[in-house]
Amino acid sequence: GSDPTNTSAGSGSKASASSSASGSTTQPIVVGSASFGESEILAEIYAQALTAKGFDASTHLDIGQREAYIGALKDGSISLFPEYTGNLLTYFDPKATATAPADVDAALKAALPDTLTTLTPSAAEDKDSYNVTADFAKKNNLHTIADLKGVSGLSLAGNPELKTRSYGVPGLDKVYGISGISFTPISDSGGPATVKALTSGKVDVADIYSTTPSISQNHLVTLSDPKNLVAAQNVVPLIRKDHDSADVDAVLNAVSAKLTTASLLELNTKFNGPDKPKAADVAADWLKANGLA
Amino acid sequence: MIEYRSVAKTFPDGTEAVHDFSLVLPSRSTTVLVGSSGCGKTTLLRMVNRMVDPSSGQVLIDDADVASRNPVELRRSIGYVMQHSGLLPHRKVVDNVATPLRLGGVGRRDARSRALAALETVGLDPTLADRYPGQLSGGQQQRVGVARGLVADPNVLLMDEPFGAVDPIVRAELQQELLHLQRDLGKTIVFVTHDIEEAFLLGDQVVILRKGGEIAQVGTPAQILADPADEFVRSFVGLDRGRRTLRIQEVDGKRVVVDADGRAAGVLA
Amino acid sequence: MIEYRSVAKTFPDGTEAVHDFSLVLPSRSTTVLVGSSGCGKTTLLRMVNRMVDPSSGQVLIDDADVASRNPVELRRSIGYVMQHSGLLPHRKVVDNVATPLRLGGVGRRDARSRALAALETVGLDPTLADRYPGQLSGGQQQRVGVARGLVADPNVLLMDEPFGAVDPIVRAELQQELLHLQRDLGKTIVFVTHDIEEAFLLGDQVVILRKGGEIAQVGTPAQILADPADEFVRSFVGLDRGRRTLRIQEVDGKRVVVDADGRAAGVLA
Amino acid sequence: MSGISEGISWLTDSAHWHGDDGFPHRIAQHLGYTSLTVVIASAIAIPLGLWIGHTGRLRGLAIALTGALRALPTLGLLTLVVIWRGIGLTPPIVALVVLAIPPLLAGAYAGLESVDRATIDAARAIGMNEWQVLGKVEVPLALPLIIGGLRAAVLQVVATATVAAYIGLGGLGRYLIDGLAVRDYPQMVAGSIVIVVLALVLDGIFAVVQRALSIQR
Amino acid sequence: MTWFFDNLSYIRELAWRHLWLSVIPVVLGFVIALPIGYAARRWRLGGKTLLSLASVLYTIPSLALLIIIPGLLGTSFLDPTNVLIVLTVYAVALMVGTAAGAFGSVSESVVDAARASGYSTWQRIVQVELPLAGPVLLAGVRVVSVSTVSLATIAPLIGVSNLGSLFTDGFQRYFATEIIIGILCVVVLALLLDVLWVLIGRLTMPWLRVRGSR
Ligand SMILES: Nc1ncnc2c1ncn2[C@@H]1O[C@H](COP(=O)(O)OP(=O)(O)OP(=O)(O)O)[C@@H](O)[C@H]1O
Ligand SMILES: Nc1ncnc2c1ncn2[C@@H]1O[C@H](COP(=O)(O)OP(=O)(O)OP(=O)(O)O)[C@@H](O)[C@H]1O
Ligand SMILES: [Mg+2]
Ligand SMILES: [Mg+2]
Repeated sequence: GSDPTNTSAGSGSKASASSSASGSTTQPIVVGSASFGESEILAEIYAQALTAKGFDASTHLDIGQREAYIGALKDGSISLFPEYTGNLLTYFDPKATATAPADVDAALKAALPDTLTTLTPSAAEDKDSYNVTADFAKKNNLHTIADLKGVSGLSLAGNPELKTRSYGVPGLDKVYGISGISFTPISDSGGPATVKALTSGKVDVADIYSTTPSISQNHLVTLSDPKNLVAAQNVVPLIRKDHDSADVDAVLNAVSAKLTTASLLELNTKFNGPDKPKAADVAADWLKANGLA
Repeated sequence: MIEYRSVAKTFPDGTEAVHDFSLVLPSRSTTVLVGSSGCGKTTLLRMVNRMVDPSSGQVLIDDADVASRNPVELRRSIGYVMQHSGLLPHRKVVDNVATPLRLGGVGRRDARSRALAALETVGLDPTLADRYPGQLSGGQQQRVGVARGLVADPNVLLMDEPFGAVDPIVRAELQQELLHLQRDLGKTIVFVTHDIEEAFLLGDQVVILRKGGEIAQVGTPAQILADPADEFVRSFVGLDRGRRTLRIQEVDGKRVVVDADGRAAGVLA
Repeated sequence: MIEYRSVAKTFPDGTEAVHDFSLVLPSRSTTVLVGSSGCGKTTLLRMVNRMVDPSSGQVLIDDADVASRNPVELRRSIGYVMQHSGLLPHRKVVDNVATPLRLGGVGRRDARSRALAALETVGLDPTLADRYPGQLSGGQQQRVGVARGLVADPNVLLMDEPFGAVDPIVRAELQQELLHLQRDLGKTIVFVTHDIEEAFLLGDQVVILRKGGEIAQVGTPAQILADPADEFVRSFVGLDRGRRTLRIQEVDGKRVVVDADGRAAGVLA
Repeated sequence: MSGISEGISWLTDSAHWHGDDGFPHRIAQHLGYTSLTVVIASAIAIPLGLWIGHTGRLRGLAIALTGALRALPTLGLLTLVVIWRGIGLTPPIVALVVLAIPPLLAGAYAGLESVDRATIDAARAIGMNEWQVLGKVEVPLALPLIIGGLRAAVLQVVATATVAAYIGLGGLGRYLIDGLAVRDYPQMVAGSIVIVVLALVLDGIFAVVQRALSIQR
Repeated sequence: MTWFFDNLSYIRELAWRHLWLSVIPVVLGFVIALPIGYAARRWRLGGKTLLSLASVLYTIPSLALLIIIPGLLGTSFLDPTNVLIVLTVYAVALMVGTAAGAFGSVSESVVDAARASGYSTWQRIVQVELPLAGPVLLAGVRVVSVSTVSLATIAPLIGVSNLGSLFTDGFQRYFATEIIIGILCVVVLALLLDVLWVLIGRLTMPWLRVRGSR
């Protein structure tokens, strides 16, 4: 309560209310999240799972910029963060080339700074995916990214970094031989503005995270990626080494084991649903359903 | 001739500036309204060019009710000179003077030459014509104001404390000049002041006002001094304080006229 | 006694406000500096309390050079009354008057009671004490200014056109009151005005100044009127325009004194 | 501080001075958004401000309105309009117009209010009609303050037009958003420097104009 | 609407935090801008330049400033101090000009009268010039306050949540209601704060209330 930076007062007070043998001896864990729903829900899941096992865990949600939350992890303002293997790797090593899940994980472990580590990645994946509208897919007979090669004057929307990253514009050219793309950078991580740009016909293709409910809601077609252009993006707990312990690992690994890509989509759909529930409640329901809390 | 017929003015905020005022102001002469601050002088003056419309009663110019005239047209036909010159600070002196002409539809060149002539009439150096008002002294600005009031050759000239803001020496000069001008031009002048000396100097007819535009006395200066209507007038013109009660004293062989307080007023001719 | 010894003042921008001025101002009497705008009156006045330091020469109060005194201390020991009252708009009337006492270290309660007494001295209703200056009329504000100048009972009182901004009727009242006060208090007053009538009324000694603080004539009012030093003085005091050249006229059976222009000046006793 | 020197070398790298991503093009876009915004905002705010100043009516409303508009967060408006209208020029222009209106409105009505009542009275008294009073007296005399409002509006818009880059448009905001996306700090610093310099230059131009306008009084 | 009531305590907390994230910079900005504005006013030559520089501070993009500040000052990343500093910088930028104008608005003749009554320099600045600059300063504080409340919505970008979080969250969820509620809360907060400044002005400047009541 007295820490003004803690938004999630509910889970914070819950954490301090309960106590058990293992929890009372470790230092408090602050779980951070980025400012999009999935990240917030995952952070809540970690925090509540830890709390349920007696750890003193709280959340600091809604940190808009990766700069800020990586910095916060490094300086100890937060100690745990739900991350994605591929993106995290590119962040620490912009020239990384690994794409397969195991390769990415290995490269990531090597690239991480000394103070941080990642636990076992879950099977759940949420990665950049190239999407087109159903009409556009039908008209151009599109199924895979490779099919885009035949479309002339292609336009693409996505986060600004797509312009320079290996899985973005340069990769489409190098891996699939698609060149001459006009790129519109939209800084909402495949959020509503990007979707709107696609559905309103402003662009032909949009990079949207694969577990975004709007893909199915707008009947978008996700183009498959036979050549593994896009690196694996498995959900993985990123934690400060000084907060890491076998007890913590046990809790988080149990969570990771239950998480699937389908469950991410389900969580996101619920979070974006008509009730607009709180991330904490969505997380609590999932933990209960999976017997983790 | 200007005639007030039972005019009254109550402002929207409830202030009754003029209660019930009737007066005839003869043509080609100067009538001075004098009274202390807030007694309604300005309000009365501005009824003539419809800057203020009376709540009741009429103001007539040459027997025509001003209420029947378009105010903008009316104002263009009447000269108006005010205390703080009211010059437009962003226009050159000559353009300020030419404004009433230009508004009346006179061509640019013609207006300019008439404006220059008007500046000469009020004794201003033509080299000042292309300055901005801010570059003139207070006295010069007042002269420009008078020139602007005269330039369209109006029959009626309204002057609202035109010399109130300049220092006494310049003021005396301006008063003298107005007297000379009026001798030549013979306008119908309504002049407002709160300085009784100025009123006595300039007025053919002097109107001493009480609060609410009530007339305390009307007459020539000498009539008023010789025969003040009541205590208020006596006090207003200074007869009570002894400064109008003069006697003669010998100083350095000259006959100096001093007032009851011993203040020197002048030397006997 | 205040003495100017060959003082001169050139402002940083090069304006030579005072060229070379020497004068003795006797104690317990009123000396009036009179002259037209910009002739250096204010500059001379402010040398006394070191609001202006002379470029050369000295100002002495009771034979001590003011330059040797701390300016803040000096100012606290001298009363100063200015044209626009100079009251602090954010302090109540009584606090304004008490300011010089408070600055001099007098306790709050004591200062307040002396301030109330000073307000009474200048004829102000004590109910006004807890108003702000903005709630008073111009004349009342000037009275407060005088009260503030007097409150610390200074020997020297500097007054810079203190009645210049009020209307003539109130002005005449204030002048009378100052005369009465001075009769009782006997301060050394330096009074600045550009109104020669005021100078003649208030001054024991009148100093007529030309540009640059040059003395045109020093003397009592009667001396100056009877024996003007030169054309400048004649013109300044109005002897040239005939308004000091009086004659007697019969109106309605009274002997009215009129000037050369025929303007009525008063009635012979 | 090394960030700033790296930013300067990014800035002086000739590779960043041509093409669609080059500074000239981005500056042109940025100025384009700025002028479009200021033109629209002026068209709304200045007539309204002149009317309020001239008539003295609705002054309280104008003050409340400028206060409320100032309180409207640019980011919130931007996202809201994006949700309604999708991406494009509309959302940033709407958000920026809202930002630009308060200083323009305040400049216009405060400008007119600053004109000496006696001067306006004199203008009426010598026979000007209301339009002449407004056009020949009030507006010319209020011009320094009106321009002052314009100056403030332009500065704020130049500083805030970076938001256009959030949703796919160009302008100098691109350097900030793109730089941030790929952790290219020198690019961000360079972009910021250009924005600040642009603002300084515009501010200087306005200062000169204002000085020229008030010189004769 | 139901969302608003369901999340009332959350919104209240965000608003509370928004409040102090805004008030502190406004107060600090005021305190810092006062001497700078006074100096700019007195110091004829450099004054104009100082004012220009201050107003240009305002044009440094907030995003850049937010990212740079922790590196520059060694503050921790999620520290609300970063936001406070950035908002204070903008508040100073906006306030310096007003402060200079405010001191300029004090009548020369009153200052002169104060000197003549024997005020020392410090007494004069504190007891005369400062209070008399009050009305213009208050107007300035009101503008700065409203702008700061609005500007503070950028804080969530660096992990300091406040009412601005409702925008990012609403945007992610394609949820206009949340954004609109966010905007309304910001406006209401700004207006409430404005009322506070006006009240403080009334209390500290009683002489203004009676002006014109003559
Ligand atoms: N527009 C107005 N609205 C309300 N009251 C007004 C207005 N104009 C003048 N008054 C009031 O009407 C009364 C008479 O005002 P007016 O200006 O005619 O006086 P005045 O004799 O010219 O005074 P002064 O010598 O101070 O110019 C005053 O009480 C004044 O306050
Ligand atoms: N601080 C100053 N800097 C430069 N010039 C000044 C300053 N103060 C006064 N002057 C100039 O010095 C001359 C004398 O000024 P001063 O104020 O003493 O005149 P004054 O006789 O009091 O005039 P007024 O009757 O208008 O008050 C004027 O030309 C004036 O412009
Ligand atoms: Mg009047
Ligand atoms: Mg003077």
